[in-house]
This record gives sequence, structure tokens and C-alpha cells, in this order.
Amino acid sequence: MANTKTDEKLQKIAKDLLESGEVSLIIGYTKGSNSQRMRPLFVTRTEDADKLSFSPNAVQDLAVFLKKAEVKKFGKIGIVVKGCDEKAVNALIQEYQISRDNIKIIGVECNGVIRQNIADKGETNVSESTVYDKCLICEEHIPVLYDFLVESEEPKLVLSGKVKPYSEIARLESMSSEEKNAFWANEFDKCIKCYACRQACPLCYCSRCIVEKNTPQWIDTNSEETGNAQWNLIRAYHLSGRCIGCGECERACPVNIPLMLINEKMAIDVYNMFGYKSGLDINAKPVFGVFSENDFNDFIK
Amino acid sequence: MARIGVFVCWCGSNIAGTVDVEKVREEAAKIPGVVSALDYKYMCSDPGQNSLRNIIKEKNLTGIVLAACSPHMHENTFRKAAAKEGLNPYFVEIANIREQVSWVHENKERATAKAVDLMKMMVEKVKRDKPIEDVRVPLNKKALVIGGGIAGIQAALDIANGGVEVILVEKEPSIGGKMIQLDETFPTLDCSSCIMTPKMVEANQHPNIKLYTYSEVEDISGYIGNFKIRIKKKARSVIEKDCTGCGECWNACPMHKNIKSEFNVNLSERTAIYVPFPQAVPLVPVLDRSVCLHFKKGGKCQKCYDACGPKCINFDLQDEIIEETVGAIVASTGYDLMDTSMYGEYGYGKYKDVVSGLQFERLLSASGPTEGVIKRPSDGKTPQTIVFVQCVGSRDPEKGVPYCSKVCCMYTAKHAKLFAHKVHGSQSYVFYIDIRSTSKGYEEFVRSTMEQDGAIYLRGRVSKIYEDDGKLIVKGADTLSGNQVEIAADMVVLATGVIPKQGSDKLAQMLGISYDKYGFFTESHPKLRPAESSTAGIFLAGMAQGPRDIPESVVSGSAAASKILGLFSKNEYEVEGTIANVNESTCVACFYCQRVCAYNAISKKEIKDRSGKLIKVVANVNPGLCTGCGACVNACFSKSIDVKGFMDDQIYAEIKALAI
Amino acid sequence: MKTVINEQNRRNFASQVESMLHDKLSKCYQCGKCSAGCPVNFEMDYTPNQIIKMTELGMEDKVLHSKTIWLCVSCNTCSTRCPKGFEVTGIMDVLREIAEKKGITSKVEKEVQMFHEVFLDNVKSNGRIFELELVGKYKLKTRHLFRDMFLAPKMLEKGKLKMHGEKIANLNQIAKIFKDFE
Amino acid sequence: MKVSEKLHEAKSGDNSENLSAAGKLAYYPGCSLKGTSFEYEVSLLRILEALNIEVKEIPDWNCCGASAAHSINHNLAVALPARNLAIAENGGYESVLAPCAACSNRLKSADYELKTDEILKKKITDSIEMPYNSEMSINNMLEFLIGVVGKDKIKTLVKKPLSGLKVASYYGCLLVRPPKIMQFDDPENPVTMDELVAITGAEPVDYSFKTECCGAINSLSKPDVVMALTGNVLYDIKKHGADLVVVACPLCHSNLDVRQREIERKYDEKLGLPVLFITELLGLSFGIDPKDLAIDGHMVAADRVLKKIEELSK
Amino acid sequence: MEDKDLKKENHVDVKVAEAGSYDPRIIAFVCNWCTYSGADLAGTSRMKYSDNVRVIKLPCTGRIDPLFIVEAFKKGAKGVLVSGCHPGDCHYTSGNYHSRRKYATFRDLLGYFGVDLDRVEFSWVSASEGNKWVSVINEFTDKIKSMPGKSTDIFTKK
Repeated sequence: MANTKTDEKLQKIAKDLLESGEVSLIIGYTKGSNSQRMRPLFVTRTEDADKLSFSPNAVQDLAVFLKKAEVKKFGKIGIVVKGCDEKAVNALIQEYQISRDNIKIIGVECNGVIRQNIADKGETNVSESTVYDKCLICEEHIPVLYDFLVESEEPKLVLSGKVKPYSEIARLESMSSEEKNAFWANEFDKCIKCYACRQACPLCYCSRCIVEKNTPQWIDTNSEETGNAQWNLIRAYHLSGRCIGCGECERACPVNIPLMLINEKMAIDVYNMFGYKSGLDINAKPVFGVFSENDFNDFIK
Repeated sequence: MARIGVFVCWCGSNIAGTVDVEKVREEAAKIPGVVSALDYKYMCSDPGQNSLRNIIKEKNLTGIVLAACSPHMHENTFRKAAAKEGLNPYFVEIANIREQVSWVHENKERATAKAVDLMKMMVEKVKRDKPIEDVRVPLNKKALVIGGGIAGIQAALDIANGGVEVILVEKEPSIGGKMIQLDETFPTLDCSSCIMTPKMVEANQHPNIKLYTYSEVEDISGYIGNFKIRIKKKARSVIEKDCTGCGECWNACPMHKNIKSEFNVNLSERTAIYVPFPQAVPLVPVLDRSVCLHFKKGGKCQKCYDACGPKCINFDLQDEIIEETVGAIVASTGYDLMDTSMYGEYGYGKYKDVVSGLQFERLLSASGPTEGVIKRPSDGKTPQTIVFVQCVGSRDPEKGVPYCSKVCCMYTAKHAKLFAHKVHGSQSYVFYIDIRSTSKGYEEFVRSTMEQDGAIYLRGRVSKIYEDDGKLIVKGADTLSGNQVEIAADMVVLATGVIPKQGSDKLAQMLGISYDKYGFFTESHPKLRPAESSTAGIFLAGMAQGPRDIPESVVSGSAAASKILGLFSKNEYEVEGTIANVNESTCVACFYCQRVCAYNAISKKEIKDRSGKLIKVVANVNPGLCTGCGACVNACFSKSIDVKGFMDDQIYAEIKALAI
Repeated sequence: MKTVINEQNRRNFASQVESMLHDKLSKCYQCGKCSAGCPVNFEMDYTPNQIIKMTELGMEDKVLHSKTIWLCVSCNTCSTRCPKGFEVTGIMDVLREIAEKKGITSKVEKEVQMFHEVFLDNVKSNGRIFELELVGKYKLKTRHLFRDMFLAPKMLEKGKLKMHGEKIANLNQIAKIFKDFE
Repeated sequence: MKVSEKLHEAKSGDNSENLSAAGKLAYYPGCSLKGTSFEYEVSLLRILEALNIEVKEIPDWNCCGASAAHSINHNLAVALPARNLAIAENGGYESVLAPCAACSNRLKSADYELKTDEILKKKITDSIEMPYNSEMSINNMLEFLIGVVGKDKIKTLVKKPLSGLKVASYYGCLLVRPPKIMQFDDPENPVTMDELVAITGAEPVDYSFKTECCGAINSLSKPDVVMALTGNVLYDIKKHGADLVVVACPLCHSNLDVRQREIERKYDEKLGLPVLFITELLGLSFGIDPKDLAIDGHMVAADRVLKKIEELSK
Repeated sequence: MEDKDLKKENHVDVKVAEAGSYDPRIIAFVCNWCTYSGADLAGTSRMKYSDNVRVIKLPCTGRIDPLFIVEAFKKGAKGVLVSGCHPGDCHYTSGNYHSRRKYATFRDLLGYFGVDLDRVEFSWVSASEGNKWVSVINEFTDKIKSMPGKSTDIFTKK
């Protein structure tokens, strides 16, 4: 497949950045072995910049690499990000994990990425029924913060409203405690504690995860339902008010636990209670780093 | 291996009446690691403590648990006893089986079961106690006093006389505060300025006191022993060291109309360059640039400069920033009087002859606008009938504040008395709800105002004041006779309530001390630590803490001073060791801990290798500031910070001890 | 004057008033500002603050037979100025309502009470007020036939007194309201 | 900030034409305006006509219960006004003009209780058999003029400024109290009516009894008390040199106007103070014929004042 | 001698639960300054309340990690109470405010995972509110006792 205009723009930006020495590494996408997949590419030499590409198959959130020591050692880094992924960069800046001065954000306009399982079957159209739920509620088709912007050649995503994103949340909320319990017991029963969700998350950057701490043992280590539930609860709790909704955890889960139903529910709660959305402003104080005297108090006697 | 001793106290029948103490002891003995279990009638008694100490020694205990009364009662007692035997005092845990078991439950069986549970929890906790060493912080032996009213001056003088250097910062051009505005003081009727002026002069001349007037504290950082402060010395436009206070400048100032005198509470006027009052300390004028012609009209007027002998007026002087380091601080910022214009029914602001208590004080004062002759503001006539209204703003949750302002009963009695003394044949009426005259000589003072000076007291509030034929008609109630009364007065004095100095909440935030919903600074403990703020090294004095009179303000100033002198009597300050502690190897420097810390106790620490290359940044706890609240622990995702004495694994062990 | 306090009666009465008032009697600290500003205090047998205290003490008879509760003109001066935000006007309404329900007729201020009753009767039968009828019935009931009579001719002349009253169309609705709450 | 400033900040502005054009302005005359205070209604309709504002009478409205209801039957005191409010709300109206101070006071009080007491609301809506959601804005005459119509608009209509005339505004109690329910002007020193007086070109007179009660409801039952109270107000006004009094309440008007002659006799001192409704004063300044404003309906003749106005305007 | 008798008379065997009755364990995490002192006050005032509760003392609500609630459930607690100083009264000025935010969302999450929220209670009890402590404990215990069947949660083995 020939280079698209998007790819050319990306490559030009990357070349310029590397040549001028403004960055020493660029993280981007390149075409995978399978034409329906994109894979991450790490470019340190100008000549490799030509391999950079972008398409609605660029599903992965590359911001996850920013937490890796191997990447950090490059110092100044450029990164290709969609609007959703870019919020992760912002959150990392808010939490002092990277410095704004050390990162060049190459934003790409994105009108939705195709679900990988559908793409694998040959689907190439970006439409309401082929993209992820997160794309249907996306308000950042153009990243909120960028140094360079590459516009999309894809048509805008048309929403008929027929497909209800995360509709399962409302259904779950309306259930009785016992039904919810059963639903999640069933889901967490599948969990094998592989921690792929954690590895794929750009905001799970602790060098020692709470799960690895054993005095006390916060989470039962054996892979059984109760410990699994605890792991999933703590993971969600640690991401509440922080998760930017990239969906990588759910995509990484080998046993298909619908993790985004939890993350998204938390995001809705935090927004309803505190009017805060994660990753939109690098100067904003994280929602759990501040308080208001007028915070929601109804549940306390 | 843990060697724990458990001691079950009977507390006479207080515990033993409801809890089977023997059973608790038996259960304790069964717990692995417990090497000694004992029950005794009164553990806190001397023999009780002695047996505790003996067993620590004999059994070489590594920790002890007392199943006894609340830790708030005797934790310290037992810690001290343990320390005497060389056991780390923090290896003492209390299971509260009195206040939270025997006194609140009735079923013996169940109460005993609960007592056993609580004892088990503490055994598990004490097993996991880590030795805690109290922290020592070096002290800079210099003090800062913020606010130069009577409380601040007293504190500064006491500290200075103790041989410690003091910086006294006052916002206004002169020290003296509200007290210097008063005429005479209750209940002895000493002249306020006669007793205040010498103190002001002493503070100014004391070799250990550095006085900054017309200055404000702009920034404070650091912690006990080591506070860094920035003081803004506002430009006076007068070179202080050259000024003789001769007065030629203010006599020459053409701006002598329409600028209200703050000192005389708007009852007189002042010039643009002025001293607030003749006995001001320092006796150096201030040029008020907001009204000065020189500044308003492009530099043309310089009459004051021309009149000045030593030529010490300098229009170009700039604000100065002074930086100091001190070991302790006294916050004595004083109070304001409430604005009473919210009482539409009283007509303050509408009727000139309705004045506030402080205004009346100025009308009584020989240095006031009428030179001590009582004249009413509207026409300068001497009033024959004055109505005094108490509780204006105070004890009024609807329009004012719910608290009692404490001084109004007494100053109103004083006003009525002085009015009777100054205007013969006059009559005063005082509307009151309750008379609060509880200090030495106060009740006698109020009684004599009624009995000797003829003031008529009516128990009831005033509902409305209006003007009629040059008189102020006061509609009030006398609830004792059950009558509505109307009095035609020449003047009305409202006993205005007190509120904290404007901006005191901002200062409290800067200092990191707590304050109540009105803005009064909160004591560390209202009874037992009344001179301390919630933050170590910062002390409180005067009305900034709440309504109080002059003697109480002086006492509180001295109390703060003695606390500071006590603190400075050692070279180091000891901080309780139950503070937060960072695991640097796992900290990822997200600094949520810093965000939630109310004490600015967490800072960034750079870890470098031997060559000086930065390896990582981690959170660092300042032991002088940390209070051990543990908010940081909850904020940490990777559990890289913990609080000594309440560590996560201890809490987990407690929960586990309760497992069923 | 002496009152023996019967604790049970005291509680019954005070709590009945409090529940109707949605306010607590103990809030009042007897400063007397209500009485000081009351425009009709001069005619009252007990000042408003005394009424509050007497209610708290359970002096039901004295309170419900007092002139005060009927003299109150509901001008709200007391409530507006009360430093504790106590419903002083409200307690007068409550006490009048209790008196009315108990069938207590004020011996000294029966005119006021009758006026209110006649007024409501008038509303009940017309849905609106027919002033001439109201005045007429009131005067018949109080037998103050000639009081204010001198005003009538001029008022009629000016057109202030209408000879015919209006009735509303859906009187049944008004009847229902009265039935529900009377 | 004073209550009055708050009110003006929040509500001042000309919204009347939009509301009027949309047919959203309901009018609740109340019984007095159909009887003893017919002058009030005549004059207010006349000035609204001049302002090009149309209000629609709430269909089949009933008496608000006045003070009789709340005096002896709390539920009735809420239910009677609630029926009117519910009819208006269900009829699609957004705002009610209740020119009678007593009516507006009762409507607002009922509305407040229905808003704050769910149990009571259930009881009342069950009885009136209509839903009510408390979404109506209830305005007394002054609120309506300042808040809905707007001062600027009124100013444009002043054709015949009443300069030289001294006018005392009498507010009485019902307009401003209790403040937490009325949410209108400063309860101790109200100014709204004085502002309207100033717009007419007349000089507002300050005096001490602006909000003292005239005795209102006990007019018939306690005439002696009422005369004492009303007398206080009238003599104070007289002392402060007013030519006339304006009011925005039929009860005040009754006591100040109808009983004035009697008061003069009782206290043996002449008053001769015409008592006009604020709507009448505005009408005069708009140049409307006094007859059209029903000024001749008052007991105290306003002839001398009208003559003075004529002279001043020459 | 007398003391001996007292002991004897009081010597009982510990039997926590009577057969057949539901005797749920309730764990309360409380702050040292307000609620713990409030509970002490209930004691010094000799007020009586339900004995199902076990108190774990922490310095501040700011130290009461929401995850403790889960651990308590795992260890068999049927109800968990978290209690501290009223807003504005925190001994450490803002610990309770920070925690309130966390509890608000954490509580929702628990509910979402199927924990009956009647089992988790939060309250503000000041050092002077011994009576409130008593009523909070009694009401909460009654509530928990009234729902023996609804105590399942995803963290506890069935």
C-alpha cells in the first residue's frame, strides 16, 4: 500500500524532529505483518522515519511506553498520539511522570479506530458499528494538546445514535446487588491474574505494584475468585479519576473481562460528583489531590 | 521472636463488674507470642505499674498490651513506665475495655468476648510495632510576633526580656492596636493610654526587639525551629531614622479635609501625611499615597517636603522586602468590630448620632476628636440622655454571629459610668439580654454603674430606632416588667460585637494553622494547650483567638512568650516519632502525597549517584512538619509511604485478629 | 401568679405547638426584640416573648385564652427582626388554630376570631369575598350594628361597595378544599 | 449587599413584552380589587395598556384566604392560593402579577411551603386535584414594575413629570416581610417604591414609619387599634412634609384612606393626605386623565394635589 | 476477698453466637480525635449500645484507606463503619475532606460490584457526640441484623 498523505506528514515531522535533534526517539505506528494491524515503531534514526504510518487500525495507546525505563532513558521523546491516547500523556504530565519540556506531541486527528477482532476479519470501514465504544463517545477527535497536528483523511464518524456505547453500564446499575454480584463473580472467575491489564495501562506506572506488596498482603495472590475481585477492584479504584478511557486494559485482557464497564462507570461517577474529566488539562490538579468543602456529602450520616 | 506481655486491668469493678477479666487473661495466655498474662485491680496504681515494670524486666518483653481504660486516659502513663525499663514507649498498646466495653455493654458474656477481641487485636498490633525514635529538630532562637496590639507587645516584651531576639511586625503605622484607642479601662478606670504608651515605648526601645511598623508578613515557609519569613515594609515616604516627629510636614499638608481618621473611627479628619495619633510609636508620619496630591496630581505638591527641616521626606521610597529566619511565631492579629449597618432597624450610618462603642470611646478620650467632651456628631451638642444597646451583632445568628463578644457588657457599663461622670444630671439607659461580668471586680463595677451612677438597665432588646424632632426614639422591650418601652434619646451607642481581623483567615492559611468558621485561630486544645496553635512552633495570643478583654490578652501574650522561652531553653526540639516514612526504593514520585498533605511536610528529594547524576526523585517527609495524620498513606498507589504507629500491616493484623 | 407545672401536660402542649410550627421553642432566648417592635403590643395581655415562654411551660389555658394571639396582626415585624430566626408570627397562627380547633372562644377578643370565621364562611360559599355580605354578617354576629356605619354611604357613593357579589364557577372545588381541611 | 440591590441585579430588565406577547403573564386581581379597591385595578390596567403589556386574569380564580385562613387554618391558607397557582401553572403561564400585597404575600407563602414541605405538597395537591410544580414567578406590583417591566421602559412613558410634588411611599408589612419568603427589597429600609416615585419626577419623602404596620387585617374587628397604628403612620408622613402618600396594597389603602377622616376626628388634628396607589401616580405622570385612573374613587379627595400637579406642569 | 468473689461471679465462658441467632460482626474504623473520643464519651456517660461492633482506631479519616473496608469484608465483617470528624473539624484540618472524596467514589464502585451498600456506613461523629455514636452503632447494627440474607459480596468466599 502506498503512503497516504497522513503518513507523509507524519514522516516529515518525525524527520525534522530527529534531524534537528529536538528529540532522540519517536514512538509511532508502522504497518504490521498483517495488513489489518498496526504495530508500534521506535524511530531513532532519520532514515527509519519513512516507516511511520497511521490508519484506523492504529489501535494501541503508545503512551504506555512512556512509563518504561528503556524509553525514558532517551530523554527527549516524540510520540504519535490519537486524541484518547494523548489524554494519557497529559495525565502523566499532571502526575509528574514526564515533563512537558521533554515531550513532543505529534497529534493525529482520529475519527475512530476499528475494533481489532472485526478488522482481523477484513473490515476496513470506519463506522458506528465497527469502531470501539470509546470512539462513539469521543470528544477529542483532535487531541486537546499537541505540538504538531496531522489532520485525518478519513470521513467524520457519523452517529445515528442507534448504537449505545457502554449501554451495559446502565443495565448493570439497574440490577439488584445479588445480580450485580453474580455478574461480576462470573466475569472475575475468568481472571487468571496475568496483569496484562496493568501492563497495557499507560497510567499504571508504579515501579512496584500494590499487588506485589506483601506486608500486608493487599491482594490474595492465588488465582481464585475472591482475590481476583479484589485485584480488579483495586485496579479500578487506583484508576478512578485518572483513567482516560483508552481501553487498552480491556483489549489486553486474554479472558475478555469487560474492564471498560468499570473504568467508564468510575469516570462517569467522578464527573457527576466532582465535574472532573481526566487528562484534559496538564495544569489541572488531579481530582483526588484536592477537595472542596462542598463536596458530595449525602452518603455520610 | 515477639515476647508480649498482656495486662488486664479490673479498674476496681468498673471493668471487672461487666467483663470477666480472668477469662480475658486466660485467652491472652493462649496467643502465640504472649509470654506473660496478668490481671490486676488497678494497673495505673503504683503497685500496678511496678508489677508491669518487673515483668518487662523479668520476661524481657518486646511489647506490652494493656486491656484497660481508654488510651486517652493512661497511654502515656504506661508508655513512661515501659520506657523506664528500656522498652521503646511505642511498644505499648491499649485495648480499651472500659469506655468502649464495660461501660457501654451489659451482657457479661458478650462484653467479655468483645474485650477478648480487642485484646487480641492489640496483641497482633504490638507484635508489628517498629521502634519509633522521637525526632530532634534544631532551633533558630529568634521569634516573630505578628500584630502589635497589647497581646503582641506583651509577648514581644516577655520574650525579649528572656534574652531572645524578637521581630515585631505591625500592619498599621503605629503599634498599640485597639487598646490605644480606648479611653479608660474597666473595672479600674485606668487611663488606657497611660498604661499602654510606656509599653509601646519599651517595645520600640528594647535592644532585643526589632520593630517593623506599616509592614506585613508576606510569606512564611518552613517549620518549627526554622521558619523562613518575608516581611513587606511598605513605603512610608519618610526616612525613619532622620525623622524627628516634629509635625511640620502634616501641618503643611493641604489635604486636611475629607480624609477620615481611621484612629478616630471616622469622627475626625486627618491629612495625607500623618501620624495616626500624637503618641504613635514610632513617632514617624506615613504618607498616604492614595490621597496625597503629589501622587495624584503628577508631583506638583511638595509642601510637606518644603516644610521638613531634616528633609527626610522622600517621594521615591519603595516597598522593602525583609527576609528573616525564626524558630517560633506568635500570631496576635487582633480583631475588628462588626459593621452594624446590616441592622436597618437601628439606622447606623443613617443617623449620625447612632454611634458604635469604639466611636463613643473616641468621644470620651481626651485625645479624641472632641478632646474628651462628649458631643454628639450631628450638632456638637452635649447629649443629656444616651441609650446603650448591647448585643449588636453578637448572639445574633440571623444577622451577626452566634457567639458572645464578651467585652461589651463591661465596656457598656464603663461608658454609662463615664457619661454620668462627665455630664452631670444626665441619664443613661442600657438595654441588655444578660449581663456577663465574671472577672474580678466586674460585677461590682456593673452594680456601681447602676447604683452609684444611676444608669437604668432594661432587660430586653431594642427593635427599632428612628428620628423624631431631633431626638432618637428607641423602641425597646423591658421583658422583666413585660412592657414595650420608648425612650427619646439624644444619642444611641451600639455595643458592637467583635470579629476576627480582616484577612486573618489568609494569614492562618499562610501559617498552616487552623481557624474556626468565623476566622478566629483555633487552639491546639481549648483547655490544655490554649496558647498553642495546631502547628508546632506557632503560638496564639489576644483577640485573634476569640473575644477576650485586656487582662486576658496580656495573660495570653505572656503565655505564648513563656511557651517560646521554654521551647528555646533547649537547643533542639523533639517531635513525636509517629510520622510518615517513605520507602524510597518503590516511590515513583507521583506526589499525590504532597498534594494531600495539609502541613507542607512533603518535598521532592533528588537521589543522585556518586558522580552527582540524578538517579531518581522521591518524596521526602519533613519531620518537623509532619503530624502523622496519614493522609499521604491513602494517597499512595504503590504503598510506598506509611505512618509509624499505624502501619498498614498493623491495621491488617487487627482486622485479621477479628476474623470469623 | 403561680403556675404548677404538670410535666405531662407541658410536654403535650409544647410538642404539639412545635410540630405544627416546625420550630423549637427552646430556640427563643427571651431577648424581647419581638415584643419591642410589635405594633400592637400595647393592647396585648402578654407580650409575644411571654407567650413563647408560657407555651414552653405548658400554660395552655392562659395562652389559648389570651388576647395576644387574636390581637396579632401578622405583620411579621417580630419574625423579621428575631435574632434567632424564630417563627414568632408563626406561633401566633399555630396557637389561634389550636384555639379554634378546641372551640375556645376568646372572651375579650371575640370580634377578631368571629371576623376570621365569617370571612372563611364567605369564601366557602362564594369562592371569593363579597364584601357587603361579609360586613353585614359580621355585624350581625358581633351585634356591632352601627359601628363604622357612617362610612357606608360614602363608600357606596364612591363605588367601593358592590351590591352584588361574584361567585366562582367551580364552587365544588372550593367545597372540596374546605371539606378536606375544615 | 442589600436585599434590594440583589433583587435589582437579578431581576431588573425589560422582559415584559416577550412574556406578554407569549401570553405568559397571568393576573391575579384578588377580591379587594374587584370591590373596595377597584381604583387599583382600574389604574393598573390603564398603565399596563399604556406600557403595551397584556395580562390575563387567572380563569375562575378564588380568594387567597387572606389573613383569616392562616390565622385559624393553616392547610386552608396553603390550599386556597395553591388552587390559583396550579390553575395558572397548568394554563402555561410563567409569571403571576398579584397587585394586592396581601394576595402576593399569601401566594408566595403558599408557594414557599409547597416548595419546602413535600408532605404538605402531597396533601394539598390531592385536595385541589391538580399538580403544582412551583415553577411560577410570583410578583407583587412593585416587583412587576421594576423587575418585569423595567425602569427604563417606564421612564420612556413619563410625559408629565410631577416635579415639585413630595410623595411618601408607604410599604406596610406585607410587601417585604417575612424577607426569607418575600425575597423583595430591604425589609427595614425598602426603596423600590421610592425609585418609582423618583421616575415620575416627584420627590420621594423619607420618614420613619415606612414599614410599620397599619393594623391591616383587624380593620373591622379592632378599629381603635387600627386607627392608632394608622394614625402614627399618617402623622409621621405629614410631619415630613409630604403632599400625598402612595401605597401598593389595598389594605393599607383602606386604612389610610377610608379611615383618615375618622382619625382626624379622633386625634383632633387635620391630615388631608390623599392616598394614591402607585399605579395612579405613574398614570398621572404618563399624562393619563385622573378620571381614567379612578382617583375620584378615594375617600380623601385628591383635588388639591391634582391641581398642584396641573400648576406645576404649566 | 471481695474481689475474688467478684471474679468468680463473673467468670463466664465465651460463646460469641447463640445458636440460631444472627450475630453479625461489625468493624468500625474511626479517627482518634473525634469519633474515638466520642465513643469514649458514650462510655464515660454510661450509655448502652449494641456490642457487635469492634473499633479500629486510626489517627484520622484521612488514614482510613477505603481498601480496609474490603479487607474487613474478606475477614467476615457483615457491616463496616467509617467515622471521623465533621467537615471543618478535622484535627489535621483536611484529612476528612480528602477521604470523603475517595469514599464517595469507592462506595459507588462497591455498589457496582454488587456489595449491598447498606453494609457500608459513613458518619461524622464528633468528640462531644457520644449520643450520636450510640445511635449510629445501634441503627447500623439493627440494619445489618435485619438483612442476614443480603450479606454476600464478591470478596468473600461463599
